[in-house]
Amino acid sequence: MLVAEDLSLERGGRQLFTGLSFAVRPQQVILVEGANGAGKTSLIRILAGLSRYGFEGRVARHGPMLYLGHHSAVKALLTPRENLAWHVSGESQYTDDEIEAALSRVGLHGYEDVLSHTLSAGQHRRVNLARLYLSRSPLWLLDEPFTAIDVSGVAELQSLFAAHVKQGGAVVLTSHQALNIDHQVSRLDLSAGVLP
Amino acid sequence: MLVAEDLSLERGGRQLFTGLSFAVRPQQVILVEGANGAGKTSLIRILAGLSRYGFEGRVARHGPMLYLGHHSAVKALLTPRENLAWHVSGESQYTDDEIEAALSRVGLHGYEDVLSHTLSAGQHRRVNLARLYLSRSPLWLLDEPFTAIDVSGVAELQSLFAAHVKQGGAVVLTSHQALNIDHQVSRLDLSAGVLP
Amino acid sequence: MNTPGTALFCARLLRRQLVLAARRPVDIGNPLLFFAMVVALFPLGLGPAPDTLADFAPGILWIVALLSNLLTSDGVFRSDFDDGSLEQLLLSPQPLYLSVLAYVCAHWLVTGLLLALVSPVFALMLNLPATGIVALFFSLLLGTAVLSLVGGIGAALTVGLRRGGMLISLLILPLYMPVLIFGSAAVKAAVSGSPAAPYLAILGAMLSLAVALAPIATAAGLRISVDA
Amino acid sequence: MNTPGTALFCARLLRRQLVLAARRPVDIGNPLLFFAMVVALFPLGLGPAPDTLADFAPGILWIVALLSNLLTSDGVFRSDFDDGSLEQLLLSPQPLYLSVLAYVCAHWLVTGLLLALVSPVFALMLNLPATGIVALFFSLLLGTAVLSLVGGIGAALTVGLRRGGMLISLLILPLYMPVLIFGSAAVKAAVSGSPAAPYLAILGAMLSLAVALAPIATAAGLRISVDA
Amino acid sequence: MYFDSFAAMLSMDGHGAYVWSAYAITLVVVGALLLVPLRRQRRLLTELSGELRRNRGAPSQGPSVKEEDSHASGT
Amino acid sequence: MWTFFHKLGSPPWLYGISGTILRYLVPLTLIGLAVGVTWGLLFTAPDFRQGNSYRIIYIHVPAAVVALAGYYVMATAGAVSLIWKMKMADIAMKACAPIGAALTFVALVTGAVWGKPTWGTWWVWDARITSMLILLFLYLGVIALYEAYDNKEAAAKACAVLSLVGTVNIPIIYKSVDWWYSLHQPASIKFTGESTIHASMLYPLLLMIISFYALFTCALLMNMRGEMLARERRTKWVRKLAEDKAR
Ligand code: HEM
Ligand SMILES: Nc1ncnc2c1ncn2[C@@H]1O[C@H](COP(=O)(O)OP(=O)(O)OP(=O)(O)O)[C@@H](O)[C@H]1O
Ligand SMILES: Nc1ncnc2c1ncn2[C@@H]1O[C@H](COP(=O)(O)OP(=O)(O)OP(=O)(O)O)[C@@H](O)[C@H]1O
Ligand SMILES: [Mg+2]
Ligand SMILES: [Mg+2]
Repeated sequence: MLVAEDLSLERGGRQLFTGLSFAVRPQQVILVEGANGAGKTSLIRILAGLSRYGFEGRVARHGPMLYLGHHSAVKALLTPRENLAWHVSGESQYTDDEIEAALSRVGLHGYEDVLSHTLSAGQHRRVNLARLYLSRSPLWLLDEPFTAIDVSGVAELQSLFAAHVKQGGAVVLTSHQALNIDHQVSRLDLSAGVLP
Repeated sequence: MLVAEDLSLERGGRQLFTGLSFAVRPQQVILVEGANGAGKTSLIRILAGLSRYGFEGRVARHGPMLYLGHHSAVKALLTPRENLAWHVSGESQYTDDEIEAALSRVGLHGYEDVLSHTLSAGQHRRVNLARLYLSRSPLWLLDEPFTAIDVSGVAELQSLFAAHVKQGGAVVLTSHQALNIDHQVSRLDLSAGVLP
Repeated sequence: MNTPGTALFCARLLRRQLVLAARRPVDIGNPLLFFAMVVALFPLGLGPAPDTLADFAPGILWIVALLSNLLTSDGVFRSDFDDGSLEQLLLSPQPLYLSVLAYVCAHWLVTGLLLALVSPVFALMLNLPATGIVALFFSLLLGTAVLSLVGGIGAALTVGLRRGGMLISLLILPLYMPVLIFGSAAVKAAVSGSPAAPYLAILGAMLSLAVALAPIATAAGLRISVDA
Repeated sequence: MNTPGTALFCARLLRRQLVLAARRPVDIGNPLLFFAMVVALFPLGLGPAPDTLADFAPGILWIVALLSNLLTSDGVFRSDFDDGSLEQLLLSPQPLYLSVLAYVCAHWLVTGLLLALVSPVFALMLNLPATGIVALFFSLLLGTAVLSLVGGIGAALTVGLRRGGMLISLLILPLYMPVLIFGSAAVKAAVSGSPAAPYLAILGAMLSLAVALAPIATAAGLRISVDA
Repeated sequence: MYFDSFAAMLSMDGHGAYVWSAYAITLVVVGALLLVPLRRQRRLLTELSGELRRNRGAPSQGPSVKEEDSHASGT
Repeated sequence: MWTFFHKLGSPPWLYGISGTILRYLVPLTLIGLAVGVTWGLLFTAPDFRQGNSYRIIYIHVPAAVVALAGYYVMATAGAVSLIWKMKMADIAMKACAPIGAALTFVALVTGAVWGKPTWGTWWVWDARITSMLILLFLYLGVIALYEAYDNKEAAAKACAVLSLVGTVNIPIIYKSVDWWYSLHQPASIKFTGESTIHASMLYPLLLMIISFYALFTCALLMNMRGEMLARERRTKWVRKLAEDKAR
């Protein structure tokens, strides 16, 4: 689904990674690990095609992909329902019921129609994560998806990842929390980072 | 150090908490718990005195306090050194060495003089957390201090909290991660939130 | 996977932008009020003598319309950049050219079109002769569309800069100038009794050129901004 | 615990703001360039007859200075609000009145003062008679300080708004108008040979009033904005 | 009565259009000034009484978040 | 005295008493307006210089006078709300703004409509007219600021600050504009002087001014009642009202 060849990145005079080659295949969960500043976010953005300059190597992607980054892409003045409908509208057609169901899945039942800026930090991110329940993209690139999410939310998301890969999808994610997925997890360690 | 009496808060038609009374005394670690949207952030802001309208009850604070919220208060165009120096300047006088030492403690050694917007998400937050190493305020109010911090960073912070309370300080914090502090932790559960 | 039709997607984008604008009625009303207040500044600064004001009215109205457009252009992509929506737009399988057009179109609807609609009132306040008002309306209608398109380029190029701020004005003001010249010339011509049509035709030609080219530049600018 | 002296704290705040401004030279240069370009727009929009331009030069220069100030006022507290620095300022044990004064002072140094310094150049471009230039300089020096102080109130009241948009211009333009009137009157008086001092004295009086009262309103506005 | 005829009253020596339009605009604005708050108040009370009636049907008087449906399990 | 102040701060009491007041004041106002308008329009002689167009005075002047006074009412309420943190003052302040804006608008529009036959132009940059326009902007600013805040309590505080700042500025604006106008000779435009007004024109005018003040009071109370209900919708007394209505 995605092949990265010989990726090297230098940022601010430090070599974050060199000669990084790997492939993402169906049914894989890849956890990108590393201390703060190791280059996880930079790597994910390169894989997603958002960074196109300043690194060496090649990335080849096949098929559609879903990327969720540090920013939640949730507009404060739209309701969760409108936000989600807009997010998925570029990709495919969904009925109103499907959208409502996805919002319920992330625990926003009853919050569908308030303006998003009244939501708490975690609820805000959940609006964005609801896309995962609707996505038909096989490849997911997720940068710290568990940020601000409470314990039960993290568990739900992990079982969603397991279900997704079992259906032939693949997930590349970064996280500082331990994964507890009912599926084999490959680890990609970027070490280094801020701490010696 | 802080006494909260009969706090009630209604937000968006939901009662987040009612009749909440508690006191924060020296040597206490209070973990405010609750699902996403339970009202943790709202509570902490009320305790800090940042929210002054829209709630009922009284909060009395004695002595200085340090509040770190969701926003990192780190200016992108200042270096970590300048940021930290500015943050602590309202409170007390520190030498340059003390500031450098604090930055080292949070793993930013070597990053003291780059502009903060080149830092990674976790490093960014660490600039702010470095205040804790300099603070002489006995009472700390921390809203999700572990966001974006890597595993070893979380461990470091927790031992800092333990040291602080052992010296007679107090910490009120929210977190979705398990605390693993070498000290007794009182829990304040705000339950409810998004889940029934 | 069947991606929805591009036309549908653009219609949705347009609607989203308009909904966002409607949720901030202040934002819609503001260019108008800004227009009104800056128009009021001129008599205060220049002196209230009615005849000189009337002489300058075409120029003043056009300059203020241009400033009003300039100030709002900055925000076209700003909030979408800040909250990550723009990244998502770039990754979506829809042609960026048309999405950009939808953004610009929404911007024009809530600034240029409204400005053109209310301009007669302000024209009266500055004693613009009645013969000039129709020309003013149409020149603003066409001209502000060009301004919005060009402003989009500036907005796209500066949105990723850590506080580009007013840099946009530096970038796009020179591009605005031809529009200003022909726009105010159209009104002046109408006031003095000669036909305004040739000038309007030139504005129309500029508009077609801008519709064809500006979104390409804007799209390129957005890709660069998101990358940086 | 010994909190550092308030004077020291304000000096630091001022230095921080200036360092931040210096790290974005674009932001410093921009009001000037905006000034230059809008001054250049006027001959284009109004027609270049030199004598009428000279007649209107005082008004035009003052209007542009005012707009330039207006545009930058919006940002005085914006980034500090967005990244949480403002919360921290409110919680710090220092008097907010003086902190606000430091913010406004920094803003004035990088906009008003600079504008006043470069204004003679633009005055020459608009054929302002040499006799008016000294009055222009001093009226800008005093007047922009009032504008910065008043602009701070608007900035504080709107900084927390998700739907603020250009609201600030609506709030503070009416308050700017007296300054515009006396500022341009001072220059006109000087050009026509009468003494500009009475007008400058009035501007000075406005400045003292603004220094005394505006920071109070600004501080109250900031507390409200952080709360909302 | 100053005017001799209805027509004279309407035309007011050629100033009728101005005078009457000024009065008409004022009438509209003043009418809105009184009617808008009145309608708002009525609507609020109606809304509230509806809400109360609905709540009387449902015994629970808890926080006004809708009850979870059985299919909607939270995250 | 103190208890009265206390009562004034209590929504149920104010709601009740304002209902009683309105029951009498609204009909009185409407009668006053109707009598004044008929008198002014039909039963006075035309002005010897302006002819019949002067009849606009019966709405123009009252609107202008009350619009100006309204700003001071608003600012006073704002000051009370900031100093004594009285919720009712918040509500009163918020309620003043749309009324003041509407009356300012009426003064401007009727003035413009009047200007066309008398001066031959819709608009001149006269001191009084310009400062009236600025007054409209000040009102609109307060309304827009209130609408822009989500937290209405914070919105009211912010508006209070703004309207207080505006009070300092209204005299300054008026003085400066007045003074600015006197620099340039006006293009043969003059207001009809106050003193020239004939008694037969004065009485209906006075009646209209009084009626407009009453109108302002009515609209103010009605707006406040609506706002009170909206803010206190969860309290017992509002629920009781709603229940009475449901029956
Ligand atoms: C848009 C244009 C106009 C505006 C904004 C305006 C505004 C005002 C204002 C603010 C007042 C003062 C009330 C007070 O001082 O207490 C006033 C009074 C008055 N206006 Fe106008 N006016 C306008 C046009 C006109 C015109 C065209 C006429 C008639 C030729 C006129 C005749 C008067 C008269 C007779 C008074 C009362 C005089 C007095 O009390 O000193 N106005 N107007
Ligand atoms: N524009 C830039 N200029 C210079 N250095 C940069 C720039 N952007 C990022 N860096 C550096 O690249 C490194 C990696 O950043 P990145 O955001 O990829 O880290 P990360 O692994 O995601 O860390 P975190 O766990 O904190 O999110 C950091 O050390 C940072 O200082
Ligand atoms: N301005 C507002 N208007 C209406 N409701 C609000 C507003 N601000 C917050 N809320 C509501 O208050 C609740 C609590 O928010 P808060 O941010 O305190 O939650 P939290 O416990 O910190 O959650 P998280 O774990 O996600 O950070 C949320 O349900 C939110 O919808
Ligand atoms: Mg990262
Ligand atoms: Mg929170």
